[in-house]
Amino acid sequence: MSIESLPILTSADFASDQDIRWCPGCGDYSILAQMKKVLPTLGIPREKTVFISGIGCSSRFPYYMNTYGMHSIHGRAPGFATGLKITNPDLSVWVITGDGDGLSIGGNHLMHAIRRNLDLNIILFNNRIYGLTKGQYSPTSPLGKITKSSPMGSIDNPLHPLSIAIGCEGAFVARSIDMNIKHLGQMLKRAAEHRGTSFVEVYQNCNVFNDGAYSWATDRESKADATIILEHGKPLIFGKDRNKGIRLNGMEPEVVELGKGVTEDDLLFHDEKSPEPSLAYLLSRMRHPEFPEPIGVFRAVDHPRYDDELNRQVEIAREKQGQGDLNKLFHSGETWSVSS
Amino acid sequence: MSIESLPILTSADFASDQDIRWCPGCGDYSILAQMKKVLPTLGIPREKTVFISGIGCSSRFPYYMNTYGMHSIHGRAPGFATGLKITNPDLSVWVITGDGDGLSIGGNHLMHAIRRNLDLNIILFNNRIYGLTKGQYSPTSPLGKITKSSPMGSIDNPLHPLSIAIGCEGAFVARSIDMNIKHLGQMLKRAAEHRGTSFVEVYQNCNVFNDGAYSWATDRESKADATIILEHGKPLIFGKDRNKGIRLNGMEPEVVELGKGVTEDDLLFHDEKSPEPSLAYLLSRMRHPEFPEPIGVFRAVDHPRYDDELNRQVEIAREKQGQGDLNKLFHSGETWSVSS
Amino acid sequence: MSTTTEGTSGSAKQVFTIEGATVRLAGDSGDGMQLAGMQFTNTSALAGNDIATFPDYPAEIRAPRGTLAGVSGFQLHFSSDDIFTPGDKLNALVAMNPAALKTNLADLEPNGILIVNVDAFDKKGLSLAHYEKNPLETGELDGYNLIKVNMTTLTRGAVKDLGLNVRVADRCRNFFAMGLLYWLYGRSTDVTLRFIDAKFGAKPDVAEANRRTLLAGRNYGETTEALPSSYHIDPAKLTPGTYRNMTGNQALAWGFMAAAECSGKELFLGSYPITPASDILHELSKFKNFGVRTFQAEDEIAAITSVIGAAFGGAMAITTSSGPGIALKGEAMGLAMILELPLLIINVQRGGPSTGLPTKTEQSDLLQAMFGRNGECPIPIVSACSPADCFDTAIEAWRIAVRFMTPVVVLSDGYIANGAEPWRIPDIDDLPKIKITHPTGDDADTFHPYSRDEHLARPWAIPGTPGLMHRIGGLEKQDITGDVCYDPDNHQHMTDLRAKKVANIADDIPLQDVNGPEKGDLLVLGWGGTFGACTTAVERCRAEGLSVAHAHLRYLNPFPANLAELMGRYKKVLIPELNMGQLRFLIRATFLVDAAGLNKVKGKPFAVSEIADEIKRLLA
Amino acid sequence: MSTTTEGTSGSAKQVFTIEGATVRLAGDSGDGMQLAGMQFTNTSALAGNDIATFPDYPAEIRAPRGTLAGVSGFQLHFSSDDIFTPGDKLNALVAMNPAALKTNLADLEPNGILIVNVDAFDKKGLSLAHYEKNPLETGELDGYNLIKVNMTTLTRGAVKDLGLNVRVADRCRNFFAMGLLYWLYGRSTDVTLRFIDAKFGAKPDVAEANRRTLLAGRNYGETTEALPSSYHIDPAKLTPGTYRNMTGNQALAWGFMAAAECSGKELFLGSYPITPASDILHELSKFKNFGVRTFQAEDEIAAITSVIGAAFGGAMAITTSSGPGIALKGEAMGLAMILELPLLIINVQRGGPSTGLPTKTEQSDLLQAMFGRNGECPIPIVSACSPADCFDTAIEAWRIAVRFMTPVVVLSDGYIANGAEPWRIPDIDDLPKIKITHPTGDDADTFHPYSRDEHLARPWAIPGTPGLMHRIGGLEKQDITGDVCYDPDNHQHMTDLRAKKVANIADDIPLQDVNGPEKGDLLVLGWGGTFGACTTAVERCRAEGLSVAHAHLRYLNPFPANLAELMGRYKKVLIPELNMGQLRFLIRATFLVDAAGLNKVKGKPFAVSEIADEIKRLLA
Ligand SMILES: Cc1ncc(C[n+]2csc(CCOP(=O)(O)OP(=O)(O)O)c2C)c(N)n1
Ligand SMILES: Cc1ncc(C[n+]2csc(CCOP(=O)(O)OP(=O)(O)O)c2C)c(N)n1
Ligand code: SF4
Ligand code: SF4
Ligand SMILES: [Mg+2]
Ligand SMILES: [Mg+2]
Repeated sequence: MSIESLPILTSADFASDQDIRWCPGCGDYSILAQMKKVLPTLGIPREKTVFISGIGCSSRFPYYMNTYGMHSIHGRAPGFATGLKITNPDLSVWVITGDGDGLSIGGNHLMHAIRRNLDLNIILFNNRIYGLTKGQYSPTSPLGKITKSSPMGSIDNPLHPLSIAIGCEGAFVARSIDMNIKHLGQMLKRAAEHRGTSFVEVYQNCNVFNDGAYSWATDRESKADATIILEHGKPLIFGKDRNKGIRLNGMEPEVVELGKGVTEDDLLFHDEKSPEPSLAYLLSRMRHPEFPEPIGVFRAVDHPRYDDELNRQVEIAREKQGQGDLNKLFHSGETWSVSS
Repeated sequence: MSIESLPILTSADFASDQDIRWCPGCGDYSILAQMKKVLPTLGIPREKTVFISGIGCSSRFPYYMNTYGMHSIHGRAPGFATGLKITNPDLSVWVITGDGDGLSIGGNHLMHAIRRNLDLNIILFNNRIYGLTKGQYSPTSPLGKITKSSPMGSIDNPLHPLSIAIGCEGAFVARSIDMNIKHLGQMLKRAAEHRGTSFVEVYQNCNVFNDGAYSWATDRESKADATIILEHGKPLIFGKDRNKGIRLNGMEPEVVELGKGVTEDDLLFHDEKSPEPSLAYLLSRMRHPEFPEPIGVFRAVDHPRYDDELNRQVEIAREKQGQGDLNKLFHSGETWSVSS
Repeated sequence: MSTTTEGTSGSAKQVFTIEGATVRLAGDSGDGMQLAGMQFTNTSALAGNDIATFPDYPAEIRAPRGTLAGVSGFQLHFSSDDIFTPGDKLNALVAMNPAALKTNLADLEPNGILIVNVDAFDKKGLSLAHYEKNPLETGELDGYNLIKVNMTTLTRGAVKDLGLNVRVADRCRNFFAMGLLYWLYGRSTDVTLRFIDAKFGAKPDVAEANRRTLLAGRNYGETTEALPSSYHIDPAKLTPGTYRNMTGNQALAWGFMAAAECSGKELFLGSYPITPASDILHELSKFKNFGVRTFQAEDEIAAITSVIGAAFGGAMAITTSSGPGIALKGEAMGLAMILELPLLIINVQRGGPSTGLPTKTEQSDLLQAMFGRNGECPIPIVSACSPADCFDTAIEAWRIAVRFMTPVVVLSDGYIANGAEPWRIPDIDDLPKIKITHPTGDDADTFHPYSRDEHLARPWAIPGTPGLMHRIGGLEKQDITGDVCYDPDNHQHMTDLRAKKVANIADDIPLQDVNGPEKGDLLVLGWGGTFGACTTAVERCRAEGLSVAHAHLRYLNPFPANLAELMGRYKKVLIPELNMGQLRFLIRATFLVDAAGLNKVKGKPFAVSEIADEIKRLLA
Repeated sequence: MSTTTEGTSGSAKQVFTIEGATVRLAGDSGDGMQLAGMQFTNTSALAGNDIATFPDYPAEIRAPRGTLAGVSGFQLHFSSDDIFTPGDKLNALVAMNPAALKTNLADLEPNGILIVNVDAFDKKGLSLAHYEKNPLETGELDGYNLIKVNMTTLTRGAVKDLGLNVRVADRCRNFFAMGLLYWLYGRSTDVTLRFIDAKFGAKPDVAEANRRTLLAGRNYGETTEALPSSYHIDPAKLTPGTYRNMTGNQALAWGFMAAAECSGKELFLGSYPITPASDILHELSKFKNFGVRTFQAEDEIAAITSVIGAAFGGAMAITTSSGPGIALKGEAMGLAMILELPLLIINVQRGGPSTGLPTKTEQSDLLQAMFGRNGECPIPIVSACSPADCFDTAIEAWRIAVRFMTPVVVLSDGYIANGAEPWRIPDIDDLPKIKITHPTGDDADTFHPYSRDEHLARPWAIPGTPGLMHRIGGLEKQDITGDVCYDPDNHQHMTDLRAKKVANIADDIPLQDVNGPEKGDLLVLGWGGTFGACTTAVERCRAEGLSVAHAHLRYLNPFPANLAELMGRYKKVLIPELNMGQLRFLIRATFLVDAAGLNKVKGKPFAVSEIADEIKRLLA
C-alpha cells in the first residue's frame, strides 16, 4: 500500500451521503463510528479503501462509507475481496459480515479466506441472530434460544467464530464489543495495520431481535467480571478489583483469586505472537458464564500472504522467462507453414 | 438403532455387484476392504445402513457397498445425510468424502454437520489432491505443491481437517491411515459405535496423482518415528524402540527421549474424554516432519445430538399439546360462519 | 350507496350502506401499521365481508423514523360482493405522518377520505418527508375529504393516568387510528379487544392503554363533526361454510400439513430464511406435535440437499425460498430430478434480479424454474393464484410429486404470500387421499430401482427396507437397473423417458377452464398472483360488452392438454405478467401463438384498470 | 485414389494417394491412446493436412484394466481437403484389446483396415470384454481388412536389451501402434521422435524404448506382408500462413490472453476444476510471466465472486466451468449483471442433467445460460463453433463485455474443448485493439456510477481512482446515481434499460452470414460444436443438388439483427442440436418460426450422415 503525504482527513470525510437505515439503538452505529474514526489515522487515502459486505443488517455498512464499496450477495464477501485484492494489491480491503452471513451461508469462504491469509480485514458483527430477516436464530445463537424459527428453543450447538478462525490457523484473530468503543477502535486499527487476514469478531447488540445478548459484557456492574482484556506479555487478570486471574491447570484454564497464595506469576501470560495457536484456541474456548470472555488480540503472527506470494510468482516468472510475448508463445512448439 | 438378532454376515455380503473403478493400487481399496470387514461386526442389518457421498474418486464408495447409498453432488453429502437422519433416526448413516469434496467446496456443510452433532459417521479420504479431476492441488496439499493448476507450487496455506473439526468442537475426531489396516478397522468401528457425529480423517494414497504423500507414515523404516498412536489414558510414546515421547512445555508439545532423566510420567497423557478440546487441538497441530503425527481417537465425548433433540422436541410437543389435529388447528383462532 | 337512518353500528349519525371500500393505513415502520391492518382485516372478515389485502413495507427492519424510505402501508379491500384484489384506488387513506402522506396520496380517489395525524406534521416531520411547506396548509389537499386528527395528543390523553412513558404511550396511536376506522365502517371492536387481551395480557398496563386508545378512536369518530356519517357493508354472499382469514404463506404451510396427512407421511422442511418465504418456515416450526420437523439449514444448498436426503428416506420433504435462494438450489434440483425422488421446491418470488427488491412482489422466476439448471432437466411447475389457493396448490403439487416420482416447483409470490383473504375451512376427511406405495421386502426378487409403472414413475423404495438395497446418484443411470451407465443410446433413452414422464402429467391434471365465453375476441391468459386483477378486469370489460374471457394457469409445466385448442378459440391472447414476458415466452415457443403481453415490474400488483385498459386497447 | 509407384514415404511397397482418412486408436485407458492420438495429430498437421480430432475417454481415472468401461479412444481425420469433422465412419481402427474392438467396431467401414493386438486376445482379455469366443477366430471380422499384430511380443522384443521391467516395456505399445500407422499413411516420425526427447529426456532408457518401439512399428509396416501398400495424402490447401494445432480449451486460454493484451489489461482467472473445463485453468496457470493470475477457488461460487471482485478492480476477469458448476454461479451472475461489470463466464458443456456424463459432449446448457438465475436478468451469450474458433470467440466476448459493461457467457463444449484442428497463427499486432476507458479523478465532478454512454454502458470507475468513490450492490439502483432505490417506476426503468442494453448488442455484431444459396428450400441453423457436421452435411447435400444453406450462430443472445429476415428466405428451417431443442425453443419464442429440430443426446457429436439424412428427409 503506498502511503503518500495526504490532506488530513476526519471522521466526517469518511461518511457517505446515504441515510443510515439501521434501527435506532443498533450496535452497528457504534462500529460505524469507530471505523470512521480509525480510518483517518491510517494514512490511507479514501479512494484506496474498499468495503465489501454480504447481506444482512451489518452488510449495509459499505453504503455509509465514503470509500469504494460493494454490497454483494449473502455470504460471499470474502470471494469478491479475494479477487479484488489479488488484482489490486495496493488497495486496503475490508470485509464486513454478520454471524449469519459469515458463518452460516458463508462459513466456507470465511475459512478459506483466513487460511489463504490475503491482506484483508474481516470484521464479523456477531449479534447472534439474523437481523435483516427479522429474527431467526443464527449459528452463534446459544442452545435453547427461542426465535421465530426455533419456537421450542434452538438445538444447534453454536459455532464460535474465533475457535473456527483458529482452527484454520488464522494469523490475526481478535475480539471486541460494540459498546467498548475505545477498545473497538484499537482492534480495528490493529486489524488494519496487520498484514495478512485480520479477523475481528465484534459482539454487537441487536436491540430489536436479540436485545441484551451481551449485557453481561457491557453492563457496568458485570462487565469487569465477565470479560478479560488480553494484553500481549501480560498475565490474565480481571475483575472489578483486578483481583482475579486465569491460571492453567494442565491444558485447562481455571479462575483463581489473586492473593491467598496466588501471585501474578502463577497466572497464564498472554502471548499473541506464539507461533503455536493452541493458546489462542484455549482462550477462544473461555466462555461466559463459566469464564470471563477474553477481548483483545488473541493471535497476531506473520504468515505468508496469498496475494504477496502470487505476485511474487508473477515476478519470478517474469524474471526467469521474461515478460510474456504472445507472438513468441503462438509460434512455440510445433508449427508449420503453408505458402500460397 | 434397533439391533435385532441377525443372520451372521460377512464382508462379502457387503460387496455390491458393481465393478470397482479405482486405479489399481489406490488407497481407496483398503478403506473399502476395512469397511466391509467392520460392518458385519456392528450388528446392524445391511438395509439399515446408508452410505452418502459427494463427488470424487473417494465418493464412488457407495456404489461398492451392498447397502443403501447415494452418490450425490460435489461437497454436499452432509446435507443429504442430515435430512435422511433427521427423518429416519434408526438408520446408520455414513458420509464418505474427499479432501476436495469435504474441505473445498463442502467445507461449510462439514463444519455445520460436525457442530450439529447428528449421529453420522463422516469418513474423509485425504489424499491431498483432486483425484477425479486428474490432479489439481487440494485444500490439504502442502505449500509449494506442484500440480497441474499450481505449476510454480501451491501458495494456499493448507487446511488441516482435524484442527477444523476441533475448531467446530467436534465430539468425535479421529485419524487413521489406509495402509494401517488394523488401526483403520478399529477407527471405523469406534466411529460407528460413537453416538453423535464421528469425524475420521484417513490418510489415503493416490498413487496416480500424489503417490507417496504419506510414505513417511507407511514406510516400514520411517513410520514408527513419524507417527504416534493415541491411546486413551496412556502417555504419548513412539519410535521404533518406543523410546521417544511427547512432553508439554507450557502450551507447546516437544519431543523428548525417554531415559536420560525423562520418565513416562513426564509425558503428555492422552485423554480423549477431556471435555475441554484444547488438548485435541494441540495434538491436531503436531505435524510431520517436526512431530510424529498422531493417529487414533483425538476426542470422544458425549454431546447432545441434533437428531435426538429434534425428535425429543416432537415428543414433548405431542405430550404437551397432544398429537396434532388438523381440523382443530383449522378452526382455532378467529373464524366465522356463512350459512346459506 | 343506500342510506339507513339507524346504523347497524348503533351510531347516532347517518349511516350509508355501501358495497365495500378500499382503505390504506400508512405510517412509519415503527407505527404498527401492519398490526393495525391485520386487525382491520380480521374484523372485516368476521363481519362477513369478502376481503383482500396488500401489505407493503420497506426492506429495512426499522428505516429511519419519519423518512420516505421508512413508510409502511397496509391496504384492505372489503366488500359485500366477491372481490379478488385489494383494490386499485383508495376510498380512504390514513396517513400517520407527512412521509406517509407523500408516498401514498397519489392512490387516493378524488374526494376520498384522508385522515391525517396532524401532530406529526411538525417541522421535523415535514422536512424528513422533503415537504417544503405543510401540505395541510397549502390547500393542495382541497380535492380530498381531509380529516385532521390530533392523534398523538388524543392518544396521550387517553392513557395519561396509566403512568406509561411517552414512547410506550405513543405506540398506541395505531389503535386510535383503528378505532376511528372501525367507527367509520361500522366495525365491531370485539375482535381487536380479544386480540389485545391475548397479546398484551402479560403487560396489563399496555393492554389497558391499547384498549382505551382503540375505544377513544372509535368515540372520536362518533363525536367529531368532521365525520358527519359512517358506512355499513353487508356480509358477502360467500359459499356457506366456516371461514378464517389466511395469508398465502400460512395457507402453503397448512396445505403441506394437509398433504402430509392425506398421504400418511410426516412432513420435513429444510429451509434457509429469506424474505418473503421465511414465514412458511416460522409457521411450520410451530407444529412439532403434528410430527412436522423443520430444519434451518446453513444455506439454501444444505436446505435442498437435506430435503433430497429426507425424500430418499421416505418423508414428505419440502424446501422453501425466494429467487436468489432458488438460484443456489439449481444444481441440487438437477440431482433431485435425475434421482426421480418426490419433493417440493417452493419459490415465493420477489423483485429481481439479484437481491433486487426483497420485500416487493414480482413473477420473474418462471423461466428460472423451467431452465435454471444444467442439462435437459424438466421439472413440473405449479403456481398458486391467491392466498387461499395456496392451500390447494400445496396439496396438488405433492400429489403430482408422488404419483410421478419427481421434484415439483411451486411458485408463489410476495403479494400472495403476505396478502390475506377468507378461506373456507375444509374438513380434513373430505380432502382426497394421496396414495403412496413403497415396495417392501416381499418385492425383493423383482425390484429394480429404475423400473417404471404406468405413470413412468420408478418405485420409491426407502432405506430400511430389507432386500431392496440400491444406490442412486447423479451420473446417468441405466434404464431399469439404475446402475451408472455411459452407453450413448441409454442416455438418449433416459433423457426421452424423463421428458416424457413430465409431459405425461398433462394427462393427469384438469383441462384448463375458462371464465367467460367459450370463444371470442380475446383470451386473457394469466398465472399466479395476477388472478384477482385479471378476473376483475375481465369481468368489468365483459360487463361493458366486450367479448373477453379469462383462463388462469395453475400448471405451467406441463401445460394443460387443451391449452392450444383453447387459445385457438380466441382471436387474440393477452398475457399480463409482473415480469417482462416469461409465460408469454413459453407460450410462444410451445404453441407458436403470437400472444400480446402486458408487463410490469414495479414491485406492485397490477391495478385492475391497467389490465382493463389494455383489454380495451387490444379490442378497440 | 491415385497410385504412385514410388511413394513419397520412400516405401518399397506401392503407395496410393488418397484425399484423407479417418483413423481411430482405441485401447485401455492405461494404454496411452490419447498421447498416441495427439502425436498422430501433430504429425499429420505438420505434414500439411487439414485435421479434426475427437478424443473420447471414460470418466474414471483408470477404469479397471481391460473392461468395456475402461476403453479410451482417439479419432483423427486428416485430409488434403478442407475438413470440418473428425469423420463419421472409420477407414482404419486400431484395437489394442478385445474391449476396444467390441466398443469401436461398429464405426469401422466395410473392408476398413482393422489392426488388432492379438496378444491381448487371451482368455482374460476376452472375458473382460464379455466375448464368449475369440472374434479373431470366429470369422465375424471377415468383412474387414484384418491385420493381426503381436504388438506386445514385438514391443517387448524391441526393448529387450534395455533391461526395463515388463510393465514399463508394455507401456511402449502405443508407440508401436503409432509407428505402424505412420508407415501406413506415409507420416514422418520426426515430430514424435522430438517429442520423445523432450518428454522422456530425463529417463533415457524410457526414451530409448519409446524410440525403438516407434521405429519397430514403422518397420513392421514396411516388412509385414499383411500390408501390401501404404497411402499418401497431399498437404491441404489451407490459407497461407503459419499453423499450429489447437484444442478448443487451449484456444480459449490463448484467446483470453490475446484479448487481455489487445485491451491493455492483465488477466485474472478465478476457477474451480471441473471436467471438461479444467484444462483452461491448467493452461492459463502456466503464464504468470504474462501477468496472468489464476486463482483456484474453494468452489464455483468463490470463483465467480472473485472474478466480480477483480472486475470491480479493473482487471480482465474470467471464470471457467461446466454445467453443474455454472448452476452454482447463477446467483452471482445475477449480481454481476445488475452491477454491470464486464467479465466472462465460460461454460464448457458436458452431458447432463446433474453430474450426467462428465467426459461426454452435449449442448444442453443454452437455456441455463439464458435463464438460470432469478429475476429479469439478460446476459449476452456467444458460442464457439470449433477448436480454433475458440480463440476468436474469446476475444469477441471480451469486446462485447467491455463495450457494453456486462457479463458475457461463452459456450463451448467437451467436443470442441478436447478436439484439435489447425489454427492459423495471427500476428498479435494485427488483432483489433479493444478500447477501454476508465474515468479518472478529473471526471470527479461529473461522475455518476450509473450514467450511460451511447451503448448504454455505465462508466467503469475503478477503486483507487481519487474522487470517484462509490458503492455498488445487488439491490435495485437508482438510475444515474446508483443509490439503492425502491421506487416503482425506477425499477421498471432500470429493468427496461438493462434489457435494452443487451438487445442493442445486435447492432454491434455482424449480420448473420450464410453458406450456400441466399434463399432456398432449407436453412440449416446451427450453433456451437455442430459446425463441422452441419457444414459438411449441407455441402454434401448441395453437391447432390439440394437447395440448402447453412447459417451457424455465434451470437445466441441477442441474435443477429437479420436473423428473422434470413430465416424467412427459406421454406424450412432445420436446427440440429446436441440437446432436445434448446436453440429451437429460443427461435420459436423469439421469431414464431416453426423450425424443425434434429436432436440427439448420446454424448457424441453428430455424424455428418445424420444431418444429411435429415436434410434429405425434410426435402423429400
Ligand atoms: C441467498 C440468500 N439467502 C438468504 C437471504 C436472506 N438473508 C438476508 S440477510 C440474512 C441473514 C442475516 O444475518 P446476519 O448475517 O447475522 O446479519 P444481521 O442482519 O444480523 O446483521 C438472510 C438469511 C439472502 N438475501 N440471500
Ligand atoms: C459442482 C462441481 N464442481 C466441480 C466438480 C468437479 N470435481 C469432481 S470431484 C472434484 C474434486 C475431487 O477431489 P477430492 O474430493 O479430494 O476426491 P478424490 O478424487 O481425491 O478422492 C472436483 C473438483 C463437480 N463434479 N461438481
Ligand atoms: S434488526 Fe437488529 S441488527 Fe438489524 S438494524 Fe435493527 S437492531 Fe440492528
Ligand atoms: S486418481 Fe488417485 S484417488 Fe483416484 S482412483 Fe486413481 S489412485 Fe485413487
Ligand atoms: Mg446477525
Ligand atoms: Mg482428494
